[in-house]
Amino acid sequence: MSSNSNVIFSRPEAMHDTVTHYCPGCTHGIIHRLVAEALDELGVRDKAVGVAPVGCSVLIYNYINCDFMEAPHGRAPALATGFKRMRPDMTVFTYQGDGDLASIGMGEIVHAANRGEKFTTIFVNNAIYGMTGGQMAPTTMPQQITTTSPKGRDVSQVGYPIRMAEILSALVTPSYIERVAVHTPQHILKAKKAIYKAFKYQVEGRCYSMVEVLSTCPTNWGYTPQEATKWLADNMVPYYELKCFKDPEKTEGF
Amino acid sequence: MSSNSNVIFSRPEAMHDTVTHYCPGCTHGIIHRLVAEALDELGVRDKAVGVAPVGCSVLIYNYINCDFMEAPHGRAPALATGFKRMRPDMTVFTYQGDGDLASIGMGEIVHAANRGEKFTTIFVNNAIYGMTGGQMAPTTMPQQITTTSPKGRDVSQVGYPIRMAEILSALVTPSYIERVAVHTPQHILKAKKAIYKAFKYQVEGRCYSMVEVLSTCPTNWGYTPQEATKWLADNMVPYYELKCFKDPEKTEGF
Amino acid sequence: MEQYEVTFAGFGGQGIMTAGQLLAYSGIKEGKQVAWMPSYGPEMRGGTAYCTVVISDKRIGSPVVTNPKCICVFNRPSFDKFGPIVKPGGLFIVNSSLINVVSDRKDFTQFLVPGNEMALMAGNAKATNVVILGAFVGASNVVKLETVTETLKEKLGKKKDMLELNLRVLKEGYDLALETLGQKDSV
Amino acid sequence: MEQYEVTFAGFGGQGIMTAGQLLAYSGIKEGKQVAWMPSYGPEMRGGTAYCTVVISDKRIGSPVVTNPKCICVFNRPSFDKFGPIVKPGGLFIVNSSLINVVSDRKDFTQFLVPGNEMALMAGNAKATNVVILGAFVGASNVVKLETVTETLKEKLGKKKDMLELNLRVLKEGYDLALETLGQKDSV
Amino acid sequence: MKGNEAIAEAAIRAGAEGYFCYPITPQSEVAEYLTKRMPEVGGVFLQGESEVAVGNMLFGAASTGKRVFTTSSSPGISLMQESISYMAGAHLPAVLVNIMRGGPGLGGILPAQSDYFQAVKGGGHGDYRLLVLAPSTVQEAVDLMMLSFDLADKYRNPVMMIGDGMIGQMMEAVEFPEEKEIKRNNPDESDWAVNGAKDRKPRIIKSLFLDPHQLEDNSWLLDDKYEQMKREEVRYELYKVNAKNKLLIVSYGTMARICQTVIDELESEGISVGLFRPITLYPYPMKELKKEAVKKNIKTVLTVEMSTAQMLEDVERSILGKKQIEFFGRTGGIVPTPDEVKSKVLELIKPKKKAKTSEKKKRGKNVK
Amino acid sequence: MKGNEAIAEAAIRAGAEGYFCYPITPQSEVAEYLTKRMPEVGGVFLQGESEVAVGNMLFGAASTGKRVFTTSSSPGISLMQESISYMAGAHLPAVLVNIMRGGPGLGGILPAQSDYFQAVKGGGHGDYRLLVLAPSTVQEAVDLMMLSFDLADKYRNPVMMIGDGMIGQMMEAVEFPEEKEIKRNNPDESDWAVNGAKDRKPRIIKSLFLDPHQLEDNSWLLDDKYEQMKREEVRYELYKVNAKNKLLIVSYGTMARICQTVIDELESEGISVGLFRPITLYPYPMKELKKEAVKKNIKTVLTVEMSTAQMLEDVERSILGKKQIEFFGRTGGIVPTPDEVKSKVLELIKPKKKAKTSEKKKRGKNVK
Amino acid sequence: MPGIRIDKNHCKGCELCIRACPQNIISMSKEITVRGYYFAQVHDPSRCIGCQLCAIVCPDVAIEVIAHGTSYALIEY
Amino acid sequence: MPGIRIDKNHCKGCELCIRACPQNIISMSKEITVRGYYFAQVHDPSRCIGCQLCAIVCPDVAIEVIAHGTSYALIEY
Ligand SMILES: Cc1ncc(C[n+]2csc(CCOP(=O)(O)OP(=O)(O)O)c2C)c(N)n1
Ligand SMILES: Cc1ncc(C[n+]2csc(CCOP(=O)(O)OP(=O)(O)O)c2C)c(N)n1
Ligand code: SF4
Ligand code: SF4
Ligand code: SF4
Ligand code: SF4
Ligand code: SF4
Ligand code: SF4
Ligand SMILES: [Mg+2]
Ligand SMILES: [Mg+2]
Repeated sequence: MSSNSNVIFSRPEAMHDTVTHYCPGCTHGIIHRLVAEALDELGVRDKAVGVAPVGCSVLIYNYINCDFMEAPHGRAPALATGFKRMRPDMTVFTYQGDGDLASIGMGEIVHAANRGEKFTTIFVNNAIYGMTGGQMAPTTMPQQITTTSPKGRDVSQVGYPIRMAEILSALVTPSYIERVAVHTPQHILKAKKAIYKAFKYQVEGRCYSMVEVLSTCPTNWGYTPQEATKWLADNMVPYYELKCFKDPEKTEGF
Repeated sequence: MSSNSNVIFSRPEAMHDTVTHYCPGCTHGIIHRLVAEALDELGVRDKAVGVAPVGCSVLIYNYINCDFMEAPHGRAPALATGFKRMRPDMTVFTYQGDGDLASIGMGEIVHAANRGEKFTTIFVNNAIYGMTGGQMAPTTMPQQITTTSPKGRDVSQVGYPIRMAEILSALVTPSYIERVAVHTPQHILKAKKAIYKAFKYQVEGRCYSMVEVLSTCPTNWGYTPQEATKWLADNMVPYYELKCFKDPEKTEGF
Repeated sequence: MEQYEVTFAGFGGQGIMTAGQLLAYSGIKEGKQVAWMPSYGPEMRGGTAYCTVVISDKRIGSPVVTNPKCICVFNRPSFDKFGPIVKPGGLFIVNSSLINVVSDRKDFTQFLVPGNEMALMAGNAKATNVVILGAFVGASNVVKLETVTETLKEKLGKKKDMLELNLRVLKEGYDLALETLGQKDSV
Repeated sequence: MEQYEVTFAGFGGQGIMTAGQLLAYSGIKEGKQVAWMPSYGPEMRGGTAYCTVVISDKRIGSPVVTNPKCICVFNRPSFDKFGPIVKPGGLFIVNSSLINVVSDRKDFTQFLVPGNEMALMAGNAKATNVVILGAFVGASNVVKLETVTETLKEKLGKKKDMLELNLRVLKEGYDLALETLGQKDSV
Repeated sequence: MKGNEAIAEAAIRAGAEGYFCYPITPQSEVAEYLTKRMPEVGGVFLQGESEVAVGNMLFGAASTGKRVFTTSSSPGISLMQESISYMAGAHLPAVLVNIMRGGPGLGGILPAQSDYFQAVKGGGHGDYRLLVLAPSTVQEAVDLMMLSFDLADKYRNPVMMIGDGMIGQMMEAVEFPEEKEIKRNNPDESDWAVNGAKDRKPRIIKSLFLDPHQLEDNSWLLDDKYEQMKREEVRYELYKVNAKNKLLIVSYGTMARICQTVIDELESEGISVGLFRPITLYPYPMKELKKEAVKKNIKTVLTVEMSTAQMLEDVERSILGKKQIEFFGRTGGIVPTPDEVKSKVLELIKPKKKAKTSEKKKRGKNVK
Repeated sequence: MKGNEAIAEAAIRAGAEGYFCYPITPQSEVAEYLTKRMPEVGGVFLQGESEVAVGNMLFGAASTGKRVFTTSSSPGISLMQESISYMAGAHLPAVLVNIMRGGPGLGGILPAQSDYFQAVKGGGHGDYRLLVLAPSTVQEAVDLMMLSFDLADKYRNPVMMIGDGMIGQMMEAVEFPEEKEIKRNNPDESDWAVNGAKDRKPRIIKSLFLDPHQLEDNSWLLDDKYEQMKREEVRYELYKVNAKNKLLIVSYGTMARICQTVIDELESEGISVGLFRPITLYPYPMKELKKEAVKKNIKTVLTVEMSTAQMLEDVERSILGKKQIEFFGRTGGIVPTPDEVKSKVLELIKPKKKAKTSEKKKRGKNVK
Repeated sequence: MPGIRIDKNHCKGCELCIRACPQNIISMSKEITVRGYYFAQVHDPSRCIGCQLCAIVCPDVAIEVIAHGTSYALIEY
Repeated sequence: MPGIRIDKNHCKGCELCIRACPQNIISMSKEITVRGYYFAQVHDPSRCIGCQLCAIVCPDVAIEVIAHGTSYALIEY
């Protein structure tokens, strides 16, 4: 390339130049980038601390270039609470999968949101337990086949998928809650804005913020990456409505 | 009284003739009676099993005349799930306080409701930790003084009270969710109907059912029983809307 | 001073814990070793409540005492429960306002104090605990009356009326002890 | 029969675990003691995967073997990792389709099998693992070819085409071993 | 059959009717097997929302008097401690399997034996114990799994089987008892299970005793059961233990198998070493171990564990200073190779320098 | 000052800046005190939604490098086991207080010492230990509370102080160190705490090591700390231990005070008995106890606990069969009276019939 | 004639029935029970209309209501 | 002239960029990387419009986009 070329898209500074351990086409990688870009754009990388979940993204600290704590499965919001209360000057985020956040960590996320803890949650909903080999999650779609629902999720036995954005929005405490997806460039750009906003509200000390990101797990869904994005669009998006559920700009207080 | 008199109101059969350990005027006693009446009226006392919480009502098995299990704090829905899955022929209910259900037991109640477990929850919301001496609960009202919020609940620090009926209603899985109160005879009669219905739906194998009952704790609120009912009416009822939030009769499926 | 143990017993609301604490603070004020140990747990709701104060010049071993030297009982259930365990040769102070029986044990000093009546006459039945405390101090001489007076002043400093009334009944209880049991030396 | 240990190693997707399991089932079928032990854990994603089969007439001790008698490597990283640990005097089977180097150890038998090519020629590159398995059986004689054939029939009973192809490549691998290494007695 | 699947099938054959689980490596195959198998026998399979919930689902399910169990791995078992303590306090039979992985914390997923203390001394609060079994082969896992249900019923106490990833992942030939009709507990015959207060007084499954005398009675009642276990349930195995042994290895689970290989190798080199393998870790075969250890020919007792030394304490309590005790351990997912155990044995047997006392425990590898 | 309040104030004086809690009897006064006191010193008071959450809030808070703590009671501590194991694995300093109540299960709320194993042997999974301290007076609770923070920082390991309801509820005179300015940890000076990757590489607080060699190294690194604790932190007290003692009592916490009363009474009757009181329960004063126990004049060692026998195992490991060991215990909230301990002592001293060995542990009360 | 029976053993003197009674015929005793409570008494039994409101609010199920012949129908409040 | 750079070290061959490119100028290599993946290549660089869509969807941040002079404004899709 010639010397007067300028790079208009490249790896964000807050991201290490490391090859991830994610499967090909796994959209965890995209979401990582969006988080890193938000940290860069807000200039808070050097006072940020992430809380890694237990799940495929447990090694997120190998990819995002800021301080991290690694939480027990599901408890990231409790760690974030403990940390942020002691260090309100820092920018704290949890990055959690759906098994982590919606199953074992239900109590912690609901209460952190309800107390209005001033941290940000990036909630990666891929409708499955990725890391442990594809078991059913509370977010698994009706009829979806997993290793613990080999005949497909039977809603008469285990109920319907949990919609976390809706549940957290049912709380009275002000917060910023939005659901986005990363299966097309268009959606990714919207996701980027939401994640940026979530961090911004935190930096401004406004409220708890949570962005639910619909994500793919080609490996455990048993699809190619391309098929997986289509499956997400066809199955998840209709059930998991993509929208901003709650915004302190719009609804302030009770 | 003369011999042709007939008793039109008396202790239900499903209740032992025992003096409770509750404080004078504590409405736990009323709610116990309503549960016992529902068991009697549905004729299921001898195949019923209650799950006692940890809280003031931990000794409920001394008062209601059916089999019981005593759960760890907050875990009654998990016990009820384990039991009912093994014995779908029996009638299972949990009786839980707000500390028990809405704080430590958040994960278990949300998931049991979401799986659509076929048991009934009687949720006694008295806006405080009664048994341990009046600490703040997630349901404690804004500005309410407790031993761990001596200057009143500060919503900017710990958020707004959690409304469990609303949260459980945000789940897609069909269920019966109603909020009632027991501070006046009129409300008690409505509560009775709701509790009856909750058990009926279970006996019919329809759905999970939960009745949230606004209840008093004169001792820890620091009021006389009479003042307490008034405080409930003036403070809790406006925030905790009394209504049926979800009914399988009305909303079937997703 | 040898170790001295006293138990205050009654139902919740009779100021049992406070009586013990006032004594404990007074002991500390006099530079003594003191352990105040409440009963807690299921008894506290409804049943009897009690606390024990151990006062000594030396390091205190067990804060739990099987047979205290003195027991002050405020109601009938406590009378029944604690009467038998007063240390032989010890002191049994009975709130005769609410307890209309006497112990038939002969191996200790029994001292009847019409606590509620004295407090009521002074203006407030709630001060019964201080009457009994006064009686105990007078009968045992474990701490000085002046020390307890000081403690009361500190604790009730702001509430003038309350303080006055309490000081009055403390003294009355104390005097009753001296009258009934005669002047005693410090134990 | 003395105890025999064989490790299959390659990347995930090369049918490493299946090759080992087919061998293990065959050993069991012949009434032997068998332990199949996979590697699991972080290696499984991306890196190398391997499993070890121990076959013996007697009770098997450790299922984890430091220096197996035979190692079959399916790709280059496994070649590098496992070449050095084959037991001296043992057997090293190398999938020469993907590995274009040879070990310079002289203290064991090195046997190059163009697994992918043979499988591809038979119609499906995915059958590489069965080629290598056949080669191992031919080279080691630890179980009979017939037994493995039976095992394959059981496992693939329903999928006729697959079965046929697999039986074919199994035999081809086996024959290559006999050709290359000569007929051997049962170990 | 893979160990995890064998464990699952063994439970089915033992008449288990309820299985509650939460996914965790390296034992998720148990769930994946049972999600299909349980419905075939009309049993209950349920994946809970967390191990806290699963422990308590087990509690509720055990209260029916039917046979129920769960399987998990180290961090998951930590989350069950409260419910385990409750079940023990309420005299409930239930079977738990811990396929241990490296710890503490998130650790790793490779085989380890570092939850010995948690299982054997009681990870929860209060005076209770679990009956703890440790298989060393897949066949033994099957046998002990079936035994676990019997013992849980016999004592109305939770029973824990502990293994490691090797047991779970390994495939070995296994035999199950004849597959006649599976016998199950009949809740109607139970004199304690919760099954509806029809024509009888209500039954209360509980561990709260506000009267301390009752609570103490309950604790001593538990203690009586543990004393009975000590009399009746001690299990262990001797391997090549004889009068020529110069050294006695104490090791359990899969680690013991590795020691067997070492012993075989040493035997072929003319060095005689025996193995004492506890099968019940609680009750621990204290007398039996002492009996073997004090024999004249034994110079040293070597405890080998995949941990930084935990069972060692029970070996010390058994042998009471009568013999020198040495320790060799690897941990964190490292499985000691036969070779390194062997050289440890040789180092101890060959009377080079003065051997150290057990005070200074010897580790597999030095840090830094 | 009430014990619970004294503990709370001691933490403040020690420079604690964060307290996380969940209500549970008999220690709720700590929270009730700190909800007012913490804001006065600019610290954080937060009531969490459960002990599971609280354990993990502590984890997050400890990662700042500031001094943080929690207090709870038995079942609550059981729920913290996973987080404790994680904190230990991640080398975090944090202080936990367990005001023990009767168990197992819901048990009761009266004083007990039945969580000894949980605290000392590790209730969570993996190779880790807590440094465990046991005060016997309110003053000592204050002193040890302050020490706990120092030791937690020194070893970057969780420290647990265990007491019982007596310590928590009792009121005794206490002295605090001079109330000059409270000294606090400065996170900016820390070389491990998480405080923003400004001009340095990111710091990762973690316990996951996918490479088993690293995980093993971490475990041995922990072990090194525990060995150092054994060398540097052993604490105990002797009471009236002398050459005339016929019997040595081993007892800790408030139970030891009751034994002191017994010893005083016996002394006045001309019978000499000594008390060995461990203050650190981990590391346990093994050598020190052995030294006292083996002395010629000692015929018997009597372990007295408010449990069905837990510390007894460490006494056995210390004394290694060199002396007869007897046990006396009450549990479930029953506090042994001086009288019953005394008669136990007398029974052992007066050479009536042949005394039993420690094998048959003697209980305070027989069941049934 | 309708009427109520208050079980003084169960009554804890909370006074909720007093406020509930539309006839204002319940009041507190001057005596104290063994448990230390003043208890509820009907001071004018003749005016009882058997409406059950007192019984409905009693947390201790201390009140029985008796009707003669036909019972007063419990209307929905 | 705009263009992209694909870091073959990071590419895992998921093919998401291929579908995303409006110009259809990305395709898979025939070679395999050290990690065992086929990787993405631009087969017709001259047609690249610098729209960044490929880079946006790449889960492995393997793509850099270069513009000359003014950059193509990223419109909101
Ligand atoms: C207490 C505990 N339970 C279970 C596990 C095992 N485990 C690891 S990751 C995981 C779930 C991963 O699913 P999810 O949170 O959806 O993340 P994903 O991998 O799908 O991104 C589980 C159950 C654990 N490590 N700890
Ligand atoms: C694990 C655990 N944590 C805490 C406690 C202490 N505890 C007993 S009851 C209770 C809460 C009671 O409040 P609530 O559930 O609202 O019932 P209420 O008494 O108000 O009816 C708590 C925290 C416990 N027993 N177990
Ligand atoms: S298993 Fe699923 S979520 Fe995990 S890295 Fe692979 S594709 Fe992504
Ligand atoms: S403390 Fe409150 S909830 Fe508990 S019995 Fe008393 S009034 Fe009722
Ligand atoms: S039944 Fe009605 S009228 Fe009669 S006492 Fe009760 S409330 Fe009053
Ligand atoms: S409502 Fe019941 S408990 Fe209360 S005063 Fe009336 S009768 Fe007594
Ligand atoms: S920048 Fe746009 S046109 Fe260029 S290669 Fe990428 S997607 Fe295609
Ligand atoms: S999207 Fe990225 S990883 Fe996927 S093929 Fe294209 S360049 Fe490679
Ligand atoms: Mg997921
Ligand atoms: Mg409550």
